[in-house]
Amino acid sequence: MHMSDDLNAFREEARQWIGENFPESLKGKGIGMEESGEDLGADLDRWRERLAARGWGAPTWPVEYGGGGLSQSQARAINQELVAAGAFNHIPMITGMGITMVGPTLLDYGTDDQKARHLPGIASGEIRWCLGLSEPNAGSDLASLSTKAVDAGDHFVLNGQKIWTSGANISQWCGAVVRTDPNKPKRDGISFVMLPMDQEGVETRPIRLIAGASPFCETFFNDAIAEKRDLLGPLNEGWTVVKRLLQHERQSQTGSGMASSGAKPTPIQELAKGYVGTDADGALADADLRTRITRHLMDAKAHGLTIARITAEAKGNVEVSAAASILKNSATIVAQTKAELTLELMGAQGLGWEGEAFTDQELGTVREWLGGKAMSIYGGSFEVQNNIISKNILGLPETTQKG
Amino acid sequence: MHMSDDLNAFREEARQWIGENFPESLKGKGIGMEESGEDLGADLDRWRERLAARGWGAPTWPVEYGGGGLSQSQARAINQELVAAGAFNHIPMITGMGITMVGPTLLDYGTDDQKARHLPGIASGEIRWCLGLSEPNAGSDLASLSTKAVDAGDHFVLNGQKIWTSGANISQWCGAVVRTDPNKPKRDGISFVMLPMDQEGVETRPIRLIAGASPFCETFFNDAIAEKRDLLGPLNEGWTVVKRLLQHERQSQTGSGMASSGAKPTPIQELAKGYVGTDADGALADADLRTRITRHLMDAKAHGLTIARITAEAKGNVEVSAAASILKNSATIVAQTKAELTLELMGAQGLGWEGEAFTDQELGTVREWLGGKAMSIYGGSFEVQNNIISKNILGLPETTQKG
Amino acid sequence: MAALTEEQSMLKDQASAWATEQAPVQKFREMRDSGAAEGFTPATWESMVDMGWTGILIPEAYGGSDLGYLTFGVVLEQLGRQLTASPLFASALVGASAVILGGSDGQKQQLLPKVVDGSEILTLAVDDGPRHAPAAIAMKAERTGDGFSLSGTKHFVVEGMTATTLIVAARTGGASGSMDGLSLFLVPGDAPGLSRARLATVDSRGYANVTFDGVSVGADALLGEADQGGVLLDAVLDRARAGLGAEMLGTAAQAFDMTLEYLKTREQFGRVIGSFQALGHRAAGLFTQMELARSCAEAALQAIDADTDDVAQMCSLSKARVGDFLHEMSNQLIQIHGGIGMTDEFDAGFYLKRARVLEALYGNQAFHRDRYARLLGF
Amino acid sequence: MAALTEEQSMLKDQASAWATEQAPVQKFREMRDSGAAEGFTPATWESMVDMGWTGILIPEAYGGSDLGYLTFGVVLEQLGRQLTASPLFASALVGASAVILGGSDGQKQQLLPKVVDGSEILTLAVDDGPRHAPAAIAMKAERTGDGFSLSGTKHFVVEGMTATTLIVAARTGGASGSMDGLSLFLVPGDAPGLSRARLATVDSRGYANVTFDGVSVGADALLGEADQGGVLLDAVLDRARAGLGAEMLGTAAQAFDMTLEYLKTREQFGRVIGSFQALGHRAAGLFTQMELARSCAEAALQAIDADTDDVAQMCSLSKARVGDFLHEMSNQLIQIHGGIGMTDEFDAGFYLKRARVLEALYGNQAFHRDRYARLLGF
Repeated sequence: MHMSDDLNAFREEARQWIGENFPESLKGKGIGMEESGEDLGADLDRWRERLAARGWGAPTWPVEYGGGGLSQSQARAINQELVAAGAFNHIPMITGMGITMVGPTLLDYGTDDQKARHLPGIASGEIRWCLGLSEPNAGSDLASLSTKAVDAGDHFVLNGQKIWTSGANISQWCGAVVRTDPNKPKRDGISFVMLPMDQEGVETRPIRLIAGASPFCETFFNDAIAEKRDLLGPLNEGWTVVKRLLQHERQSQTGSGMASSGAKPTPIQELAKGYVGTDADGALADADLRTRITRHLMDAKAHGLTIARITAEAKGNVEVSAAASILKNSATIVAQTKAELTLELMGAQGLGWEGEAFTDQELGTVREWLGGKAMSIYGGSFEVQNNIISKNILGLPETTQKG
Repeated sequence: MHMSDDLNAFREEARQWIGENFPESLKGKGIGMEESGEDLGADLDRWRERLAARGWGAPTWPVEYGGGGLSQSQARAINQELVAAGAFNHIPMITGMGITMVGPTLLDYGTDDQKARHLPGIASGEIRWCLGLSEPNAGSDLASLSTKAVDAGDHFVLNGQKIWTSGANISQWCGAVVRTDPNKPKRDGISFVMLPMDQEGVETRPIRLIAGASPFCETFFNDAIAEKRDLLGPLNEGWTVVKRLLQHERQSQTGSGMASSGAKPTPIQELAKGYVGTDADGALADADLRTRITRHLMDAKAHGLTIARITAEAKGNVEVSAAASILKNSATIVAQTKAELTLELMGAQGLGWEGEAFTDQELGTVREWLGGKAMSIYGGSFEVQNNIISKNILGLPETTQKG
Repeated sequence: MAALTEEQSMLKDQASAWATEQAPVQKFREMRDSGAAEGFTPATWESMVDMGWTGILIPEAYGGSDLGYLTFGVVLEQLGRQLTASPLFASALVGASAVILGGSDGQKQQLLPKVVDGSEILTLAVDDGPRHAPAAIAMKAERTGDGFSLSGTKHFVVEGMTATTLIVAARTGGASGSMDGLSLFLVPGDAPGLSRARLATVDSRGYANVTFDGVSVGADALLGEADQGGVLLDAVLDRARAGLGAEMLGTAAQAFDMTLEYLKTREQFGRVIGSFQALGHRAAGLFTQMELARSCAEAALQAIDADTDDVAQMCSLSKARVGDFLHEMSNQLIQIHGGIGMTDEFDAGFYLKRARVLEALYGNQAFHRDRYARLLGF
Repeated sequence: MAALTEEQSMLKDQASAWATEQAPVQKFREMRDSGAAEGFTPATWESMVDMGWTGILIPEAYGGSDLGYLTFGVVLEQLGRQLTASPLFASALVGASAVILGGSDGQKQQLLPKVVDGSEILTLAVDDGPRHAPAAIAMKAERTGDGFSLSGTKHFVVEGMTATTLIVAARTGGASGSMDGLSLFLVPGDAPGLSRARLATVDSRGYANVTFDGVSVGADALLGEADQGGVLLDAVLDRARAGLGAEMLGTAAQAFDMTLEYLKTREQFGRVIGSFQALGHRAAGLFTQMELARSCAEAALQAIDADTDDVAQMCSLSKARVGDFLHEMSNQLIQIHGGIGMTDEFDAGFYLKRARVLEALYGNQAFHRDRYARLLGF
């Protein structure tokens, strides 16, 4: 009761602060609005500065590193109030992997020096981070990576290729997993280093995806340099760091994340009524589609309720939860099904690539549908999550290893 | 063209013979009619004798062994004419595994002596056969069986337990797979023997299933005797015989089998209209169910068309086809889905176990639903068929063996 | 589980221990084999009464403990795990809800204490035909001088053989197809003109078709207002559905646990079968579905307790979503156990048979998907 | 494949070799990258004309080879495998079918030889809105003194940018919602008042919304009888759907082959990924679905050739069943290829994008399930 009263007071305070500080011009907008043609850059930046000053870009991080020093419950309250006000916290988006993955892992494994040097820039939304994890021949099997880092006194020299480095071409820093001892078996001999992207030995090449231009890059290290003081965790024990990173990644993909957009999408059933029409009883005219939309809405509701339930059971402490694999797969199904159903209900209008004949919403649906196919691939594929559930939660034997 | 004319003439001949010989009293009946209370035993037996005399109990077997000496196309024509006349060929049913599995395998691997002694009794419907394959601890993994057969001069002495021996309690003969050399690896050291059931060393115990009484038994061999002249195939090479038996079994479960009943079931959509009602447009009142029934009917039609297509492609020679695993799984889905849908459309009337409150059709639906769950288990489970498709048809690596 | 109160946690442990030790599925098997027409073991039922579970929903003024629906669900889930058969659900949840929500103080005073002490077994008699369709009720309650005369047959009445008072939905106005014009009546089980025909069902419990042949009841038999019973009926049915959601969740969770255990111990091809990836992934998928289903089941119960305005939606969500999981899980229970799962000697068949009855009761998945869509306005 | 005639087998081999060598998916990529508004490469189309594929359905009297729909399907399947883009389907199957089934001898004489030699590109303009619903056509063809005046917009007209003659479905009687009162008209692509708006679609082919602003046509533009066009339209659409079934099968079969190849070669965790049972079983399931889909696709074409009385059922079966398989297969193509499948550099995206267009054309799976049920009377 006491806790809850405190939380309500905090919520009231948050609501008031948002009301006073969130620029009216940004209301109902979200990330991606850069494309709308309106120039909201100055207001966006002002909003970022205010969020950062308050420590609400990373509300649960310690105050000394630019965070808000708040509890998970308080952070959720902020999010809910942002959504309610048509506002958003865009710092997680503009720092790439900074807020969602690098920061939490630095908090877990970083030295005081590393935290002090790296966290404030992330929390304020000024330094964007990318991650160099996957390699062309090591997809789900991350541990078979071959990018090498050779000891050169006070720094390492990196050579190799990374892929799917999201935002590599616009990031200032990169966290990379590299092989520091080629003689040890796969998961040993791996280390995690951090390096600036603005150096001669680093080259990035954007990847064009099926949905068009993408934030993803191939990243090439040719004698790239990472300082030894930017080695995260012990030498040759980088696998532990990577595992934690991936847990944070899963967590960020469970659909329980932060409010990154103030836009309220039209519910799919309303969209469907518009395109498909209704019968005399008000039911969607396409009964077959109606059933599938209903199933989808039930799945979505069940997913949302599960996030709420797991949060309640964990009494607010769900930063790294065993349920993340479940929620990640469930979130993927919900999102991918929604995209397929939206495409279907739009009929021919859901098949546009560009041009005046299609509305922005229609074109956006198609791009989202295509882009969303990656949800079951990245951050540990649907199959890898099932391996994790099977082994780590259910206690069944490992099935990916030989024998 | 020429072939087809011949076939049409044969079909005409078959139609006429059926018209003249099939007892009117049996029209529209089928196996299981014993339970209807009518005493049709004498007519049934007369019809069996006539079928047998004509060689049509096993139409494709050689005439010298009691068969009809006919082609697959002719056999299919007979079946189609039986169905058209509301008639049936019940010899495959009353000989247990005789017509569908034992006979074909004897034709493939038997000595002349074995064929002459065993086939005619099967073809005439007088000798019923069961098969002793599965054991309690060797389900899908048949090769790990442990029933032993020890050489005792002119015969073997069998000890061990078989399970799922269908009709063992009413069969005269049994084909059993046994271990004749315990020192060889799993699939080696296995032999296939045939033995009479009416002997002291054989004991059977019927198994009660979830659908109630069943034809299945546990069968115990305690110093049971099998003559050496009834060893089918070479000693210790019984695995080859078993593989062939299982192929014949799959084939018999593809839904392309013989006409065993002259009863024409009510189409599920008509049944559904009766229980569920229709709307003003004549569409089933439960739109959700209607979609699922439609999907099922499409699956069933696709299954039937696939049997026809594969038959046409093989120009009639499909006795042991690589497609059997596909058809077995497809037949299973069609049958199990139909049972679930029928149960559902009947509402509370589809939940009866016995008694006056439910019609015979309703009670039959429930028993069929329960019994049909075995379709995806016996004769190589759904999963085993997928292993076979994956390995034998698609050429993917083995996944059941270690490493 | 939701974040349970200490009281709920204790009750859960009590119910789990009692069901596992005193009323396990073996007891149900014995009852089935005995062919008992009532469909439950009287001693089992008496124990439940003794433990006070019949009073969980009932206000303290009428002798209950007024702990709410989530608490009742906690108990039902444990009973669902062991397939424990009893009139607890029909009487202390469905019937009691009807009286609590619609009854006059006199009716409450008359019935609720007896529900608590087990001397009354209530049940709801709702459908005129084999498929759940409350709006389609055509059975008439004709007004007579001093009351009503009921004629018609109610199908698949839960605990229909043993109920001492039936809550009967009949039409006093309006036309079949509408929830308007319905009324609910309290009818004593021994009323002249009332007859019961036992239904021997696949789940071996106590159901009856109950026929009313001009059964006369007084004006005081009316539960709530005449012609306004549709809203009350809907509310009662939703509470029933939320209860079934909890029971179904328990039944499915037990089926999952049995299957997981088998995956870990049964060997084929020299390995435990759970090490085959196709089965491991299937188990992972089922576990994911179970977690999602649990959230729906609990949310429906919580919505009732909190009296939110989305109770109807949440109850349809629970019935449909848990129903889908139970359907699939009961099939996989058999499939993964293989031949042994097909034998009557093993318990899997009981779970499969019970599953289909639970799915059908008070609206199957298709019914609730349709209702959910209508509630969302499309 | 069905048991093909020698002629069909030869044509299959010819089409397969030509598509793989002369018009592979790489050609399609180049066409897409060039942004060609017509949505195909003219040289590719000319080759098809030279090979005589435009005449497969056309009677010998009008310069064709009259080989039938199964034969046409054999070719379309091979083109579907390589995503070969051309007006072959719209003109030589859909348009030609309309003229063959409904045209007067004069109309046939005028159009069919030009379809064969490629100087005419026909297409069907059917839907008034973005979803396929022929009965819902509201566009009017008003009778004028000597003919008709057409006004309205037809959506998503296949090869709408290049068609030289459009077969337009419009209402001369009856009301929207009924197939009665429809008529089909032959409208020249350069008729005054006709305008085309290019649709830049996800599959990069040539579609247009075509607007008719009081387009006048003579009485001789009527294809078949006035007001009776519904039956003709249905028959033409069914032929189109059967053709799409064959093309979709080819597209899905190629996606399957690419996936199977990847399963056999891609290594993860020290093994080829096809040795993971979950993927092996998924491949087995997809193969099973492919075999079933193939049977439906071929049966629809054969039913048309044999003029059986279940043509409509079989065509809806084919469109729905092959559509379902293509839908799932195109998703699995991406999923199993993982990251590489998401890149534009790899071809998987082309198959996925084309799949959704093929599914939607002339009725998606839901449309055809509903139609199949209606045809079966429920």
